[in-house]
Amino acid sequence: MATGVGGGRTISSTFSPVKIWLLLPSWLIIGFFLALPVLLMLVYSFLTKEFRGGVIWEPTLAAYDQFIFDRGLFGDDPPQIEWKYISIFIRSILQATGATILCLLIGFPTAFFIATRVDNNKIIWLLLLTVPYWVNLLIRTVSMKFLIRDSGPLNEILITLGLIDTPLKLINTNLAVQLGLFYSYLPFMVLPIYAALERYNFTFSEAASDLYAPKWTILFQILIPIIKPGIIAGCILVFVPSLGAFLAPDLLGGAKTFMIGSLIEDQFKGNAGNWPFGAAASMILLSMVMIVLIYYARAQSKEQI
Amino acid sequence: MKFKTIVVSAIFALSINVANAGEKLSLYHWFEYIPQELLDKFESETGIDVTMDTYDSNESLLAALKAGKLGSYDLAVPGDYMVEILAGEGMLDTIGDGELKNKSNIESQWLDASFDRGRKHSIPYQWGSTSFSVNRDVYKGNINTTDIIFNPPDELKGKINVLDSQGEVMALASLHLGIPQCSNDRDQLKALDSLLQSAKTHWASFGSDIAKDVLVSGDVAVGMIWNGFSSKAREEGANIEYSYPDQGYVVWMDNVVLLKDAPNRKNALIFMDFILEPENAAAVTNYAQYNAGVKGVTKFLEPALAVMPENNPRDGAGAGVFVAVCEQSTQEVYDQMWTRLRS
Amino acid sequence: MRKAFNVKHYNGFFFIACLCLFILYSPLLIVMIYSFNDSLSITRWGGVSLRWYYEVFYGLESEKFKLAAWNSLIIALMAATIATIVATAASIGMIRGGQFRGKSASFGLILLPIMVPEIVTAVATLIFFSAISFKLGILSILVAHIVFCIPFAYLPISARLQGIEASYEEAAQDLYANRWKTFKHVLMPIMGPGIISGFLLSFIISLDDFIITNFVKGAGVETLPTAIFGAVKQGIKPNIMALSTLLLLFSIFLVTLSYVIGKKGEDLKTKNNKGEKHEV
Amino acid sequence: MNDKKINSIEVTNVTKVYNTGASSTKALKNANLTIYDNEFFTLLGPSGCGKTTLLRLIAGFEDITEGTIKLFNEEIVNLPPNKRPINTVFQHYALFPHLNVFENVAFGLRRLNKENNLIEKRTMEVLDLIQMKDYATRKSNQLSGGQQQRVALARALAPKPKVLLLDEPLSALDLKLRQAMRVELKTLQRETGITFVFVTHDQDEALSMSDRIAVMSSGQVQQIGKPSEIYEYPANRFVADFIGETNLLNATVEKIDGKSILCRLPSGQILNATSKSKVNSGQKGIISIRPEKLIIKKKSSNERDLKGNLGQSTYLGTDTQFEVILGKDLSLAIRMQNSPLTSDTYKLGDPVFVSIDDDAARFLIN
Repeated sequence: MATGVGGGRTISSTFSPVKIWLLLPSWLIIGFFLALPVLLMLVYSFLTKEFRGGVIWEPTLAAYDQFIFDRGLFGDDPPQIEWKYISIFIRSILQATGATILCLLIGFPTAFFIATRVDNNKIIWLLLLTVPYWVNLLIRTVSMKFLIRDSGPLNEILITLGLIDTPLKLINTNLAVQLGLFYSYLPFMVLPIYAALERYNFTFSEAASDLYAPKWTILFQILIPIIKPGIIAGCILVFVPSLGAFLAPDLLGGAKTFMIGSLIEDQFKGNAGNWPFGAAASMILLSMVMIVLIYYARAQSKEQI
Repeated sequence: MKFKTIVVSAIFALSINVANAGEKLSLYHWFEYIPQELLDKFESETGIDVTMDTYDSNESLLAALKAGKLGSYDLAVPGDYMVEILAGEGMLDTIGDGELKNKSNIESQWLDASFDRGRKHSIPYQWGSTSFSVNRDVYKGNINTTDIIFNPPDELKGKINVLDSQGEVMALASLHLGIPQCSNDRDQLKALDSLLQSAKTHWASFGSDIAKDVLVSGDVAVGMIWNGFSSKAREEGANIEYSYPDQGYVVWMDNVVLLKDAPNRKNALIFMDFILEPENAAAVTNYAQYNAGVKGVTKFLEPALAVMPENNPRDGAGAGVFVAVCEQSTQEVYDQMWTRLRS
Repeated sequence: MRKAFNVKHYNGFFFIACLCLFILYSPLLIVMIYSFNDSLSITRWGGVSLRWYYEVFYGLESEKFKLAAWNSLIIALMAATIATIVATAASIGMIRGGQFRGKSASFGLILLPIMVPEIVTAVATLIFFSAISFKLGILSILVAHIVFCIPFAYLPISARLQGIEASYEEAAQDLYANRWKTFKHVLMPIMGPGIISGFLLSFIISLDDFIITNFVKGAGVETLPTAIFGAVKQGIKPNIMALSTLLLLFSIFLVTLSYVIGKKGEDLKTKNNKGEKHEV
Repeated sequence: MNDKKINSIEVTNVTKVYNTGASSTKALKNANLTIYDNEFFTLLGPSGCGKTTLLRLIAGFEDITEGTIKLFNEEIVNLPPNKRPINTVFQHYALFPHLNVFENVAFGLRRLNKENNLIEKRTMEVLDLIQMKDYATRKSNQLSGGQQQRVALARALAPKPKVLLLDEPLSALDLKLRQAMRVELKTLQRETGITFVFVTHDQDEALSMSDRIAVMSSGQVQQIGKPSEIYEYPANRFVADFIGETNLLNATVEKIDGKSILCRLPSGQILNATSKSKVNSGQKGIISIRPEKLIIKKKSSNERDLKGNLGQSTYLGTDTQFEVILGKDLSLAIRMQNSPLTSDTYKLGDPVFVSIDDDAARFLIN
């Protein structure tokens, strides 16, 4: 390496001296209009709730207490573990996991199929995949709702074809929510995997095949381990937004069973009006997402070493 | 450079948007509750530009105002009990004597309302009832009982939509149990809680804005709904019947209120006067199919409204009751129940 | 080549890819078909008609939608422009700034808007605006959009910059260009594709945003997504289906156009390269 | 030193430290050198020796940690690169991909705010100089490697810099082109009269083009001198080993006899060597002997001849390289020109004698 000492020469003498000024606008904007608000939420989560919405500036752990302990309808029963909110979180995690798996099961073969096309067809397939995403997420979700409703076109077609007798019950089910999440975030799965496959050297597969490996063994023992970073990136890109998703559960799940997103929304916009509790739920959701991301970043940097 | 031109023109356009300081009125209203034609008429008569946002429950109106929207709107249209709550929260402005020239148009029975003594903050908008409608193709039995919602027959289980509105659901449930609203009796509250918990297992969805659509599309067979909304659903092709149960039903009155810190207070008063004109009040009634609280609307009303079943309680139906405003301790238990119910 | 030995071919993957497209398109196609339905009711078929398209342009709600579309466009344009400028500066600071204390913290801060769940961002921003008495209106939407557009602009721009050798800037400076001239005449043109895709990405993200906008929008200010949400919350109506169809066709048109332009450019390039080879 | 020469660049006590996170690396340690005006000066050394760092410090791309750099007696350390009348030819040329050849070459002139017709005139003049006039409207990605190289050269020459820095400009070219460019570069330097500072790790390039060479290793200047000086009289073990091939033998000074130094090898044999440094009797050091200065014989004619057995021989076309094993862990590489006589004369294991040219062995103290 002719550049030698000092590592990569990405330091540019041209802009390095003014980097602070270049970074300052983004720091200020994001710091003031996002980091600060999130900190405010953190503070709110430790304040006392005001009757009919708002906060009173008296520190308390009531919001977190409410999250974890059930003190009965009147608040004076001996505390028991409150499963309601924990189960909302667990349900949301399961829901997001389900959507991630669904995306992976369909997204991986699709990405693989696209990556193995010739260049021109590749672009066409990629375009076909991304065109629906130019249409607003809301419209897509509502279209999905329209399609799968009890007396909707899907059921009508299936009944007309004689495949089913009674309409499939899809709307207001978990499956519908997962379908909606899948529909919302599929490209986030396909594109990173596709990018990883583009860099994958298929001679590895051929070498394995030369060494008597059957095709599916090649897939699981050679290809997937090598492109794993792409797959993990895709999973995170689907999982994280699914966790806090609001539209799909609200429109397709009938809003009867809460997900984290609707639980938080309800504290600020709906009937509940318990700001500290909404703030606490936000902070718990945020820390879950951060744990996933930090874990990912750690794994990523380990891999680089 | 083209790019620069676009940016500059965008900034220009935006500044026009901001700087366009003509006469304005900012309305916070229920969804699907005022005909666009009426707003157009107001605009052409007064030259005041109306912008309108919508909400779907009294509680979400309160939440939005609490969360920083107070000061952006001139007028809102809360239901009876919410007028009382908003006034208690200090979110309403007072209408001075003589500020409304059409105040005398208010029907005498609504001139002094329990939720707004002397009509200091509000004028009547529409009144009606909240109960439920049943799809008669699905269920042919007796629908004159709140059991349909809270203890449904097998045919209707899992096919029920309930309004996402705490006040009305609590009131109807209290009627079902025959207990007073806002009771602070622990046993009664516990009974109320367990009723809701058991009923919830039979409910398909919560939603106010979807209340009509789910009945029309057939997604559900029973829907808790407002009477006028139900008749619109019927007109759109749903074979449904609105129930006036034996146990009683909820009556309500929506009112136009003057919000505190209204940016266009003067225009708000002009709009209130406009709504109090019999012809205009009738236009709302013709559209939403409830009842106006204004004198002299009859000659402007469509005749069909008078005879429509949703507007005429059957003989022997229970009494209609307003949603009560509970004291804080009871309300907090209600909130707790509601949260358990919704999550 | 016999398929059984082709490591690039797995049975069933083609089927899944088609299934994938089917799932993506069937709701939109159904909506497209029903947008031509003459009937007022969405559940019954009443013959083919264009009345809902007429409704989109001239109907009662058309004014509202036009204004909302205009707001969306203006906000997306401005948010994407500002975010792109800020993100370009930030990319240069991060990628060309070498190692410095707090670099990963800075990276984290720039990507924070992607990492924080949307609903949390929405609520936090609303509470914050209300706490500092920032009046909700078109400006509050713009500010919120700029914030979450920055990382979406930053990612493609910094990726592009990472692939550019620092020697270009050094060469420019060596040839008597000062910092600004170096950026204007050398770095910016070379970063061009990254800046454009950063701009486009943030533009689309802004255009598509619903949740955050819905929280921070002021009285009477609607963007296209919030206006559509207001209309579809009560159930999808035929005029919304017509609108969706138009939006879909518009995006297909745009995507096809960019594909054709891109392809033309590529063809030109390869032709020139071939010409060169002959001469050498 | 010759006093008539004008100092173009003076590097005095220059130290450069890179800080990467917690660790820091010293890329240059107290480097000193003087480059004369109108000279083809080469910085030669293996990768990581600090030669590129030194070049970048002269160009102004890096901040100096300690020391000073003067250009025609003026301190330039605090000037940014765009204020230094020094231009650089980059290793991978760094031709601006969005500009055509003409605009690339005109770039510096434009930044200097020259008049348009002046820019055009000078640009075409330089393009003509490197025979690239016909390619003025091409984009850089439509040029071959050699053409890109010329354009990079033209671009750096166009503003008439006082010093031209070249950072391994030939490394990306193939062998034939590289050899042709050596001649061309040397000619260009002579014609333009500009000081060239050339960085390379290729000793052939350095030896064939330079007026003077500075050999560098681990951030330090090891030796500065004319190519022949460097080759014939390496200052130390590193220079001897790095430039050309050599045999390095441990030795102890036995006796000093005027210019000639008698040294004893570990095997007990005595060698006659010279040295440029001061040596004392009994001093330990290294003897360097170039392979081509050794001759293999079957019979000894001189008592100083070394005795050994023939090891591997490698046929190299013009030469053959032999290995002669003198003892345990001690062998010599010997290169002899091929002739019909030498071929097949020697066989593996044959006992042979090695005679050393007078003045071929150099005693190095480190």
